[in-house]
Amino acid sequence: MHTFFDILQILLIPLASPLITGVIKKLKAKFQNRRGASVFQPYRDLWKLFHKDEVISQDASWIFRLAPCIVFAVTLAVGAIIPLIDLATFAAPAGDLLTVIYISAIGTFFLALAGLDTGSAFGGFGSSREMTVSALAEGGLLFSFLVLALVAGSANLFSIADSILTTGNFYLQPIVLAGIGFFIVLLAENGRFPFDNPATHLELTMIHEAMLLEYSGRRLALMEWAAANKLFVFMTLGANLFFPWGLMHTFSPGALAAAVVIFLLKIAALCLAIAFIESTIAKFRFFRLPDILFVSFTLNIVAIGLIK
Amino acid sequence: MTEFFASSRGFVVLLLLFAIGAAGSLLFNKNDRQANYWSNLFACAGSLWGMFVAIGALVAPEPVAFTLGFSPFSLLRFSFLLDRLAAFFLFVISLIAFFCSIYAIDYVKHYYGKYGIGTLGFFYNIFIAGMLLVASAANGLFFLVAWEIMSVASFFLVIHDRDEQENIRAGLLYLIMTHLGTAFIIAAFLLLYRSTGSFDFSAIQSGGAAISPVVKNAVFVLSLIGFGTKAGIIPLHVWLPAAHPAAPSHISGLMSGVMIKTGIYMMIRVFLDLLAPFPLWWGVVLLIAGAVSALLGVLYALAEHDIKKLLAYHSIENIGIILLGLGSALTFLSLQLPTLALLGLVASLFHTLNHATFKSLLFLGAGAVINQTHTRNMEELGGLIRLMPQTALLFLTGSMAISALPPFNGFFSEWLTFQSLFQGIAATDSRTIWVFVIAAGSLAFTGGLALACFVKAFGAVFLARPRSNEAQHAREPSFFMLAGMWPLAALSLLFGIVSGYVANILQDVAGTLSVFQGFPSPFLLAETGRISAGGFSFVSPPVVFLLLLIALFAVFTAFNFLFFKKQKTTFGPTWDCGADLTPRMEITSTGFARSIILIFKGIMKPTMLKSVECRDGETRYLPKSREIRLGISNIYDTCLYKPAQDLALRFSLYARKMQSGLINMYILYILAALLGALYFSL
Amino acid sequence: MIRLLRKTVATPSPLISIDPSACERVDISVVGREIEDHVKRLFRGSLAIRQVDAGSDNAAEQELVALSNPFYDVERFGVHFVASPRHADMLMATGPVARNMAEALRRTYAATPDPKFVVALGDDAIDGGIFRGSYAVYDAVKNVIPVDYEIAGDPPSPRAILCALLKILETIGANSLN
Amino acid sequence: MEPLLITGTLLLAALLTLLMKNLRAIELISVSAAVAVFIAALKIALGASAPRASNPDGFFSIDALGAIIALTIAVVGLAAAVYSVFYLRVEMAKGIIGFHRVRQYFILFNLFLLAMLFAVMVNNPILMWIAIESTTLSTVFLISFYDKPTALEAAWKYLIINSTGLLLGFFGTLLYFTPLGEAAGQGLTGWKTLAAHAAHLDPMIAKIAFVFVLIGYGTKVGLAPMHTWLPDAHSKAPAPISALLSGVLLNIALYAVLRFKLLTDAVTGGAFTGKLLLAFGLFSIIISALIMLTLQNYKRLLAYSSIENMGIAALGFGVGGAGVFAAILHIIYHALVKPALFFLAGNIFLKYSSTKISRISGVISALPITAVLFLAGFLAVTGTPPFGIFFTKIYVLFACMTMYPLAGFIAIAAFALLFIDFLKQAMAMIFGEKPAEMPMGEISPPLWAIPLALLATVLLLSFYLPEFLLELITQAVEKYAL
Repeated sequence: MHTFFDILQILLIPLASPLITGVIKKLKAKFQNRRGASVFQPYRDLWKLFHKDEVISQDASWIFRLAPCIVFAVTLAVGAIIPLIDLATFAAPAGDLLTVIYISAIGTFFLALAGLDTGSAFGGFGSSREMTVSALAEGGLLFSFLVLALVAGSANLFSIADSILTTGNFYLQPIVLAGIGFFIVLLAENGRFPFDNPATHLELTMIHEAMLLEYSGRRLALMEWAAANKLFVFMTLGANLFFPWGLMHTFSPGALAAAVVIFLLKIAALCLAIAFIESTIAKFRFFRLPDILFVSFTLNIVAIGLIK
Repeated sequence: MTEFFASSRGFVVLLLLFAIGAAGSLLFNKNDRQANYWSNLFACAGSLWGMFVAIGALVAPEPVAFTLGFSPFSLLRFSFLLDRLAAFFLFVISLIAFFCSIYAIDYVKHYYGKYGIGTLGFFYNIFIAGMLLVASAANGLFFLVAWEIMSVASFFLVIHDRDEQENIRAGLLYLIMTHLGTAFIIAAFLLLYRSTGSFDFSAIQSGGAAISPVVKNAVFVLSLIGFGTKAGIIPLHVWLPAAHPAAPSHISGLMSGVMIKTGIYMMIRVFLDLLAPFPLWWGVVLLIAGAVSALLGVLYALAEHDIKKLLAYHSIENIGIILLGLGSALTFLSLQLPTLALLGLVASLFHTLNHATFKSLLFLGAGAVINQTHTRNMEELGGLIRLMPQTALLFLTGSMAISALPPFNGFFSEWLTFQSLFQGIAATDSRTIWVFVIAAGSLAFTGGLALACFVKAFGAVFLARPRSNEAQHAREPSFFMLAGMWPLAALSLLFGIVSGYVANILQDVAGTLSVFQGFPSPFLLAETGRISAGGFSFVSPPVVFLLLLIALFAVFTAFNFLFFKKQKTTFGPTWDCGADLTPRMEITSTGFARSIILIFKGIMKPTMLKSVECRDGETRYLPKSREIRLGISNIYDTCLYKPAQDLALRFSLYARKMQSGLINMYILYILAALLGALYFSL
Repeated sequence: MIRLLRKTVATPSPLISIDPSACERVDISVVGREIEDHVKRLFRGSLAIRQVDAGSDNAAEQELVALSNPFYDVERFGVHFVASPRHADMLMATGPVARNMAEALRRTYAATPDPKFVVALGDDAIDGGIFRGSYAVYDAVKNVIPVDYEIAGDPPSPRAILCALLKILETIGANSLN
Repeated sequence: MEPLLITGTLLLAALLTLLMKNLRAIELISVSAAVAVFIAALKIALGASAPRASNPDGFFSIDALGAIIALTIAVVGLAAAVYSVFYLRVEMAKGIIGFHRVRQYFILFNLFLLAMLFAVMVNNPILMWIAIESTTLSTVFLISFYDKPTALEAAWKYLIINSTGLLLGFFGTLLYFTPLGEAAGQGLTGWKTLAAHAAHLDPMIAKIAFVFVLIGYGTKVGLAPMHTWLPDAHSKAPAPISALLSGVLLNIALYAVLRFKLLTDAVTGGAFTGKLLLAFGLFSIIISALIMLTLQNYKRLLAYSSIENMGIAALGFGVGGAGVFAAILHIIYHALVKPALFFLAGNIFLKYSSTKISRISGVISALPITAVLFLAGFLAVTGTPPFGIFFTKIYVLFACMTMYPLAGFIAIAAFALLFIDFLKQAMAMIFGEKPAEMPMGEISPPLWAIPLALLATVLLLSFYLPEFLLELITQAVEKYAL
């Protein structure tokens, strides 16, 4: 039975992630009083891209060619070691919050290198901005997890979820503060508003997209897919660590059903939140972004102060 | 067998190897080729022997102590102590020196006929031997001798490329700073002598309880400044970014990889071994020093476009990280939490080892690039990944390791450092917690910024198109240079994968210190290669490695061999909205870091110089060239060193007024001195 | 260049002109649904368009932008505009191809991965329109890169563009069936 | 026996030189006289190291410290004699000086050596004073050797200041004779007689006497603020003379002060004299450290370095204990290193014909061996291991630390500053571009072989002290340490 869940754990993230982006797009369209594309549109986009030819810059090296695989593999790896539905999977022994953060940093590293590799001016500043944002987001990300770790007395993600689940919401305020801090980082790391516009066509304001301008065909598909994976991973982390209710402790059909339903509800709520934010505020000027990220960091510091 | 290596005879052989290497290369001074092979082969042999000595001392049940020779000075004893801590540092030094020497065989060839290889080889051997002596000395005076030998030898190595006026200035700065540091160390040892009546470490240790707190604190401050100068703690770091670029690259690798660690070694030795117990604020000071060095170090690295200066600033950053581990160890010890202190110490030792491997790798890689392109300016490099694929891969490995990306070793030591800081937040009272919060916060930002910095460094040097003519004609370095770098890269990965076992060994190393005697319950446990920090957290390096490997392998295979194989791939020019893309349009390393620098402008005080040269002088409509230089004003010079220098100069000029040239005045001085002396004596 | 020329010569009946004036009064949701069906069939549900401005007067751009507004909302049909020709299935070229833009247009074409279609949008792009004969323009997109389809109008309204797009898709479908 | 031999040899050499018309013969006479003196001094040293060998009441009486100083004089004298030969040959070849100047030089050189050795060996304070005064006289003309206005001025200052100082010293010396009473009239009054009566000295008079002696002979030692003659004299004299002045002459004056210190200590206890020596020593170190930072002349640099090193020795004798041991060793090391440096400076001067630091660059290209040796000498004199001055400095510091920690810290700071000064100046000279027209290569082998030998001796002595030397030092420490 466990094997089944293990496989499910590994496959769920990549299989479901395009749907998440589709849902967010759909919700955004609704906010704009549009019908919008189908929630399955991202699957179609990927499917189409996988069937197209590729044009690769003649200046690109193996970094550019291998980066999609690495970036995608990294999201897979991170997806495999976070609590998704089941708290008792094979993935628990791999590591802790630092492992998750730093493994996902590998993806950022190669994404940024790929942006630089072709020598395109857009890719270059895309990388520069991406690294700026992610460097500044790291403090907030780490500290929001640290708040949880301090509450739970363990830095292992499964133990954190487990501990918060079993001890109840005794530390409500710190967790909420850390949750807000984490949400800001989620937006930053995944290139959402107000940090980046995922649907922009203007090269000069791009961050994430600018690094992908050179990609085409199946490598582009892999990159887009990896980005969707990453978003899903972050949403899962947010949903399952800060609000771990519904996670399955021991297997039973009822618990599984409840776990899946509650998980989906949480994700849906997060999608709604992201879509709401993206429809109601404008993208910030680049040099205002650090302020938001420092807000995230500060919130977490306050949260630590509240615990102590 | 191991007993032989870790004995006085084994150590004498070790020193003899370097002595022969040094003497021989001086004798061969006329013949560059012979001098090169002689000095580097003996350095290799010596380092290899050094590794055996270190391993022998590591496995020895008791610390190996012996005294060699005699001296006319009663206080100076050539006494050695190879306990596990010393053995560990001996091992690190020998390991890095071994690979740097292999690298050097081919690297120094470009000095043939230009500068004497004989002197280079002479000082090189002396330098390594000096470092080994520093790590094994057990007498304060003997240590100072070794310390100065190491410093002076490295000074001569720094100024080896002596035709560049800048290198001479760098060497001057280096020796001045290192000598100032030594002055502080001497003061510290003299104070210790005053209190304990001996320069022998063992005597100081046993008399440690009798030292009054005031003296102890003074010794702490003095030796922190003294050793901190060598280690490169901000604001004592100013020599580092100057000296590293000036030195030949294998020397930079050694200096940055291991020499600055001797400062760390002595801090551990003096603070933990000789002076314990100590007040809480020592650890707090170290933590703050570490946090500041780590964060500022990486920020300055970002602002740098000289590849070796960038790496030098990263050394400062990593010293900061090591200090964070050490500082938490001290803090925990004064809070009576020895198990946590052990964790912190293991973190700092592990990071010492790791930084030595990947930083020397990076310097050697940078050396290979500079050797080919004859420039250190990253704005003139680029595109080298096609021309020097192996070097690029090696540099990438080093970059990933230093950016703490798993599964390379940098991650696991940083993980341990984080854990000890987390433990500090979790386990200490409401006042000290904030120190740990600041430390952990700065380490978190440091990690992110280091990643950004190495994206910049690797991207600017190896990716995109070459930005200068020289970069277009680079070639892969020759055999020995690669042979020196590959093992270091392999070690960076290997130390990562087996870091659980390495941490276990380091726990034994740290546990032999006297402060940890009598405390059971090791906090770190490596079962099946996993590192765990008590019940709080763990990470399993092999699992992480396998996870990443399998994920990458699966994706790669599926992508390239299973699905969608029939799509065509064509090559074309880079898309840039139809414009003619020239290498000058690529983002520069300055441009890459600009946004971060501007965000931190409150700390970094950037200076921006814009200059436009126009075709038409009057109307200034048609610019011929534009130049923007983004620099960082050196606040340490302007606020600390320059005023001090000015003060000294002013005093000097006052003093020189005394020498007025008027003989009447001179006679007056004599009479004044006479009257003054009479007045005070009667 | 040679490859391009050879391709130009080799492709039979390269150009299909569509005059969308006929479908002024059709219901766009009906057209859209049909487009959606075609896109699903021909482009696996996703049609990415890169618009190339080759010296246009921005009239056609206005109309294209209007396609994304809530009224037309082409996204719901699986059609979207992308930021790079590398991502595109279809290039929509506008304008009479100013001499300075010709090279950019060629490069855009080269940068687009196969399978790709080029649509010349608006009279300027088809034959230079009111700019025809000027020394500063090449008169038509087809003089620079191979064009597959042309959508007439000065400029075509969004509705007309949609309608024409449907026709184009139908033609592509018919061709691919053959 | 040996003292007589020395005196005779040197007198004879001076006389013969006066009569000779042949340059080679003059050179030969001087060098062989120096060799003979060296052998004699070595014998004295060996003899003095044997317990209870010397007769403390004869005309000549040499104690352990005196033997050490005599030996250093002989060694440096020999080195200087050989160096002078080759140095002056170059100068003659350049046409700067003629045969008569050379003859005059060697006459004065021998007399100078004689005066120095006599001062150390003679067993009477008055005669010692006369000998020291005559060192001044014999060197005045050596300092004004080049007949330039600046050199004459330097010689003039040297004469006036030293004579003034020594006059004060003479007054102090006479004060020590006050308790002698009857004994004063009976022949020559040796140090032993004085020591025997020292206990009867009025404490007030003893203090006044020592102050006068310290200021007086201190002028000759070069302790600040009486040091003012020293930089001028050392920088204007020919290199071998500077070497002798700096390496050994200063030691003799210090030796005189120490002998009077012993007499005073019998009355006042060691603290009084120690504090005075410490104060003047520390002040000398600080002053020289500050002034060296902005010097523009490398021979002056070396001169100030001598002031500093005398300061260290005074500091060591002042604090007593291990400091005395260190100070004696320091005198030995300094007596070898400083001449070596002056010889090397002489080589640089021969090549560049300037003593301005700003005019000198690229020595390492122009004079590779000299440059390397100069660096080594610089490291040695600033107290960098493995050279022994490092240990002596540490010992002085640690003796200081146990008694006056504050003085110790100040001294550490001053040493650091001194190192920086020296480094800065040396780097500016040795590296950089050499003047384009200047030919590469050393001038003649002996010119670098002599300093090399001296430096090698220092390095050897840093790790191995011969038995007799160790014995002498031990004896001296016993006598002078309180």
